[in-house]
Amino acid sequence: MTEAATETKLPGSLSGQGVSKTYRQKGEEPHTALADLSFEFPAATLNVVMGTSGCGKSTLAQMLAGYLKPDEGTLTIDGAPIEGPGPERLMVFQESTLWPWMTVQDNVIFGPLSRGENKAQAIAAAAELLVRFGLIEFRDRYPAQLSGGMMRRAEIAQALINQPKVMILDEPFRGLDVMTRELMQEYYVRLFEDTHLSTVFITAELEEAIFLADRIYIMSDAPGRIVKTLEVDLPRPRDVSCLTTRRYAELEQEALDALYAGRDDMDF
Amino acid sequence: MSDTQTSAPAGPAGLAPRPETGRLSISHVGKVYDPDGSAVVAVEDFSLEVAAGDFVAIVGPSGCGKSTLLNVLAGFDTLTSGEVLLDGTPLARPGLAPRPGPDRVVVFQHGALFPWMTVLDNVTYGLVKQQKMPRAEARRRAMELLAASGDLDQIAGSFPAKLSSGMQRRVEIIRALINDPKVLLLDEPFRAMDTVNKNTMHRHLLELYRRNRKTIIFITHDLEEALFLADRVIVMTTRPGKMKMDIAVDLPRPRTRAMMASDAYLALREKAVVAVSEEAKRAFERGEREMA
Amino acid sequence: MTSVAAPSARSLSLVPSRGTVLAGLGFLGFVVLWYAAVHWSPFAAFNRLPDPLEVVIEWTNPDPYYGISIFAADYYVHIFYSTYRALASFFLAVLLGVPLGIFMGWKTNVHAYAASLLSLLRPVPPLAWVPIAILLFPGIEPAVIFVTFLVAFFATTMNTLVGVRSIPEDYFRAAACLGATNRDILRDVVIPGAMPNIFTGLQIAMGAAWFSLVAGEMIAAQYGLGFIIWESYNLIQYPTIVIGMATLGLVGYLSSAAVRLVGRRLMAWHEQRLGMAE
Amino acid sequence: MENATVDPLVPARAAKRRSWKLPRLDWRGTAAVAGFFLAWQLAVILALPGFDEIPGPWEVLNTFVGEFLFSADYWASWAVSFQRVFLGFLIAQVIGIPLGLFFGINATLRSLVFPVFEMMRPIPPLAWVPLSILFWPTNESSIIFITFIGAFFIITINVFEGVRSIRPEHVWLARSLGAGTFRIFRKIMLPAVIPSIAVGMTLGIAVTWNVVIAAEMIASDSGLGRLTWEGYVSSTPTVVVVGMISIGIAGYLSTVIVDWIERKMMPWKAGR
Repeated sequence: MTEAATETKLPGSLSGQGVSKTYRQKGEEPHTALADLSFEFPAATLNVVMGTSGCGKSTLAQMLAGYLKPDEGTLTIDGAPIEGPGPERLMVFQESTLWPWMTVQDNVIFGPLSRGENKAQAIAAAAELLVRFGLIEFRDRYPAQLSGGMMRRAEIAQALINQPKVMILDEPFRGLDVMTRELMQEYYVRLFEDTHLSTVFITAELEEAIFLADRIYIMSDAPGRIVKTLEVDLPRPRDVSCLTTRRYAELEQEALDALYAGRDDMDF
Repeated sequence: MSDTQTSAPAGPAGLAPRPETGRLSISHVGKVYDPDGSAVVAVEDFSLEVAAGDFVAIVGPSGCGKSTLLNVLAGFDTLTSGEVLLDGTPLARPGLAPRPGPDRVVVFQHGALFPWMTVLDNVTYGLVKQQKMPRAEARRRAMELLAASGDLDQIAGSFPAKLSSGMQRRVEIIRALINDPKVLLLDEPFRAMDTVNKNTMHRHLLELYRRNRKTIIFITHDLEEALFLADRVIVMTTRPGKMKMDIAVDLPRPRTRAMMASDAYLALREKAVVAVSEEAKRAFERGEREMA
Repeated sequence: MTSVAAPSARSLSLVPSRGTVLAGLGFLGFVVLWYAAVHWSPFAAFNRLPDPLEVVIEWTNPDPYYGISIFAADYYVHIFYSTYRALASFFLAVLLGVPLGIFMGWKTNVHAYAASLLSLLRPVPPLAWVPIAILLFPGIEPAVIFVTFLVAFFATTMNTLVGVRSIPEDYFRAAACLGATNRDILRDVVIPGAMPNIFTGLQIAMGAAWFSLVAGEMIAAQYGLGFIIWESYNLIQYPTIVIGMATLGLVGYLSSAAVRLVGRRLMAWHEQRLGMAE
Repeated sequence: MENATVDPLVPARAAKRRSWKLPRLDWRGTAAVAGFFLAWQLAVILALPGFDEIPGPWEVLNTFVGEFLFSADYWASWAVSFQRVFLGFLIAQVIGIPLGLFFGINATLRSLVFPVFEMMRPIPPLAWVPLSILFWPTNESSIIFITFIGAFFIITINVFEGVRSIRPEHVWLARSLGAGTFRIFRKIMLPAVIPSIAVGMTLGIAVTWNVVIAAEMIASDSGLGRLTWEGYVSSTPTVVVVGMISIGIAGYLSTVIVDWIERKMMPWKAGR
């Protein structure tokens, strides 16, 4: 992988120093999601952040997307500090966030139109993406008429039309049924291998993490810190057969050891 | 084709001896939904002999009839053809109206702890309803079981909504086991769980199985989970659901995580993964809907 | 006014601490505006209205000019009549509506018979029943209570039915697995499971009861807050109109709050679930 | 779902939803309705207690066809009642929806005005009748004010609820894509609130019919409510029953009209 060489040229490297965040709510004790978290997500890499629910991974995702400010620490994209939401860092949430009252096409062209781009050009760009994602016949349909997998693909198209530097996906395939989930994983791996779009993929599923990742960052329970970084050197292009290789089993064990480090009830 | 020799009565160290009850013999079971209408064949000519105390996993894509089988065994649904015997007595037959009962308790996929009852009331519900023992003794027995499984007795007084999904699952399994059922039916119980919780649940289920051994029928779509937990893995074809493969898992018990990287385990997986993904592809081509 | 969807009668206790000051300002502004409109505005319409000062003085007057104040016995007689009628019809609606709703949800043939009958009667606005009720029932009191009951009954039945139907199938199966008989399932699954929706229905029913009670009292009664409001208008005792309205609002709010409180007490489990969800 | 599309690439999940809509009138339903009319007729024939003055269904039908179906006055009272309902209802929407939106968006306005609004909400609409007659110049306008009150509180509180339950992600995403505040309000917040407006309208129209009937009985000389009340006063109970049934049908028709408006407002819901 000539990842180091491409890193300086390709945009979308993310980093964080000493990031911490504590949620304070009236009537409840404060909950520290992140404490002194530092990380480097290189560009043009499929970075997978993994941890149990409640370890602060969604908090990290929202901070990278600019929806949440850290209490302390700094977050940067290609060296520049992250101030707030912006089209260069787009996020796909756990639940579909297509606007139900807009057709698929209106959903996709909302970004370009918001930034004053020419409508005809935006529609053309959207059409091209929808063809590639197999959604072109559903262009005038409403999200309620799409299947789970189709909604996710429409959301990825909605983001890609804005040529973001980084895609942030927060457990995007969690709500899908088993088969749709596996197909969407393959789908995103193909997309990444074609575009090398810098990606931060959040998940709680180890199999999904290993199948997708160039690199896995395993987070401890809250307050989340990265306890292990795992280089996934499975060959690309990835397909289902790599799940039955010995290397996969070894990576799985290594990841499980890190996930269970310090957990007493996992002594078997 | 399927080698139907019954698994050797292994009695590895630490595993409780085989119970006398819980022998299931499923012969030529068939289930057709809406026979005169769309006549959907969910299960076709399915036969399986389960020795008392065996842990059998049934794996297959959606629409392979695994939930239908469970519903028939649990008594939620009738049979169209074939017969099921439990310790020799007929359990389900086309004429015989099914009757759910505490001898075959189900742990449901989306969880079915009564939200309006405390953990303790949930666990003692079965014993109290069947008047098997006075309430006080039922409570004592429940607290014992809860304490033994990761000291859940501390949350005996709280409502299920306050528990994590993992804890709710463990309570639900205890609620089933406390009735001393002949067969425990698990319907994809760990499906929505993340890796860490899933592995914790595997450990607890194996621990409960080791301590009070019951016949277990474990439904799942996750082959790896099936191979890791069960003595036998039945791979189903997609609709109509038939037995495609019957794999004997002779990994020693108690099962440890390290075994998942062992050659024996990888060989077993190699054998099964092809069968399962073939069925998954066929199910997907037919646009098989995931039965919610 | 039988609504099954979003409970409109649910009042929001949303007084953020910072906002208490603003809320105070809001009330002050309202009173000042009201006073100014009555006394200094050019519109005759406003001048005819009683001003807030008049109302408060009359309301708290040990010897009220028009006989109604917090010190006058009559005031409490009227409150008693209205509250008695509202509660009588409310409890009647609960006694009939909840069981009917549960059996409609639990037994399909009960539903088949009752559902179409209810959908036949439901569109008729309950207050249209007032004249018929007076003919049907001997005397005013039962007629007013009947109309108020009708409103509350529809709200309770419909919401209980929705409650029973919202219970996931697995709970019934789990109970059957654990050896519960049909009667056990009714007591241990159907009723507790439907409880949250039942209480939504009860809150709407209470609001609806007060809503239709006023009409009944204004049209046909000799006692009650509705009667007072209408009577004070006829006798040109305008401040008492506002006293009657304010009292009605207060008592209506308190009774709904009481229903909510009972609901929260009975369903400790549900509250936690809501707490977890938010 | 009308056409829940099956994605050729990925099978959709078949949601097995228990439909709790009231079932079509199957035979048991029609039997119950027939039974109701039969019981009514019997009660009248046997002159059971209370029923001595009540006309039977057959008699009501005859009187209706005979005296009302073709009488201009009858249909005039329909027109009067409908006009009062829809005028009051419309004004309530025009004022209530923006107010609900402001409550949702502007925190200071909410803290200032909402408590006063909440104080007045529990007051039953009909309690406003005396003040309304006192305040408004004409009888007509005073009744329209009452129907306005009936629908106003409901639509405002529902719109306010709607704004509060907008998913933050819907707004965040728009901001990420570079949309300005006004565009977010117009393209995201407003459409997101439409379903709550629909609920507020459905509840509101039911209340306004109730209110107009009572207001007409108390303080008007025209309208279906008046017609029904005069039937009582002139002890012609048949007229009372005709009035009631007409009000029932009018009420039902208005809900049909409101449903139609809602479907137009929410094309994306049509697929549901």
